[in-house]
Amino acid sequence: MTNPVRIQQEDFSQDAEIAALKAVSKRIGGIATFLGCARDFSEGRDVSEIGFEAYGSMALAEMNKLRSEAIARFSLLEARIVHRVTNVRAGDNIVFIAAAAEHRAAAFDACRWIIDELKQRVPIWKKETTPQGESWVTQHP
Amino acid sequence: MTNPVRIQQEDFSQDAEIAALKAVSKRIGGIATFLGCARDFSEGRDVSEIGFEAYGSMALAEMNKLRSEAIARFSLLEARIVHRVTNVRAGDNIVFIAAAAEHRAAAFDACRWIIDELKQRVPIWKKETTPQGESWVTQHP
Amino acid sequence: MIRILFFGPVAERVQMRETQIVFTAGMRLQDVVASLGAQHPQAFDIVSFTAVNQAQVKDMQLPLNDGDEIAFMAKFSGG
Amino acid sequence: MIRILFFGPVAERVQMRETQIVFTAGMRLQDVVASLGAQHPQAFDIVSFTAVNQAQVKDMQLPLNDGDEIAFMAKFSGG
Repeated sequence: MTNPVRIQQEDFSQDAEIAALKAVSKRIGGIATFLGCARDFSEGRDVSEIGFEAYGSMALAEMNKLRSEAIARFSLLEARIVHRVTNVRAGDNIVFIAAAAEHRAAAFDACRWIIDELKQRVPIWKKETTPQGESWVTQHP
Repeated sequence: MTNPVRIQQEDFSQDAEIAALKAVSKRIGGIATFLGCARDFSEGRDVSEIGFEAYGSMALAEMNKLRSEAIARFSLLEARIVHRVTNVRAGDNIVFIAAAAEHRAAAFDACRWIIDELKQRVPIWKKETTPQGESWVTQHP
Repeated sequence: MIRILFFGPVAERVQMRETQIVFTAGMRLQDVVASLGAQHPQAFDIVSFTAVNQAQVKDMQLPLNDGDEIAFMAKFSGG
Repeated sequence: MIRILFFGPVAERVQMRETQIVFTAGMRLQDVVASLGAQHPQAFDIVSFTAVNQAQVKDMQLPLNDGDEIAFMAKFSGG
């Protein structure tokens, strides 16, 4: 069984993640997932490639904290968070979140909370390659 | 490519559904999914099996309407709805909803809306087998 | 002929899944409901939705046509 | 020694991913920020988060220890 929180180069399988999630409990009634994908278009520019860079040790620690907090906060039965750190093209998978609960409301609330928090708290940066060159996606402080 | 709205006996694959969803557009940034599973426990009783029955022609028409309404209402790029009608045991898949949008908020809102509406609008009934016998899950009007 | 369908909990109480009734000119939905409801009161206790030709109908005054398909349904519990 | 890490947009502006500075007794986080910030003002313009030993720190008065790992980071854009 793979670890429920991972940073990896390679792609992942929803079927494998869901199977691992379900193996934890027979009480699961609803699983909400979020799959973030690379788009070919961002803020008016064509994007041919997106590269990711992470502060690996801190990112993994923050993702593990996020999973534990989500499980406690939403009474989840299980949750998984996988983020790829590599170069991706349009349509490729970037991030996968899955939240399993007895009932669907908690699963949806938790899944949305995890991806919102991940974007705020996990040290990963994205660089887009466009016809105008490469640029880091970052706002000024 | 399978139809994006289906009622079927056999199980489905999330990977296959997501691949079919993504094939429609390179603009997809977020895909929210909901997977409903059979639980071994419902309202205080152990459940060994759940059987489903549908008014097939009407259920399929309502699910197609739901998909179209969701796409229009949340500006989705694509959506899929699959419901199994068969006998299932704890852990088995029952229903799968996927909503794909440019950004995650619309994908989450749409996915949740579709499953909420499906439960209200699609003529499918569920019968639970417990140690006390079989009983239809239905509220009085 | 009017085709009548029952599903799930309603079918269980009516003890059949399908029946037919003869169409007569001027027939309205309420005529079918009154006739079947009198024969199967326990089943009609849990009827929450009625569909004519796969579309939900709330107006019991709806005129019927020969060949219509009517379904009497309990609250849905899919998903 | 204090190990200093830069990532993504900050690394690009500093033009390095890692450096070291000599630890001196009584050293505080603000001493490191002042020293590196003066050398790389453009990079520190976009620094939004500082972590010491993989945990975010907001108090620049934090005393440092020999062997600490400090990261200066731009706003995150993962997910």
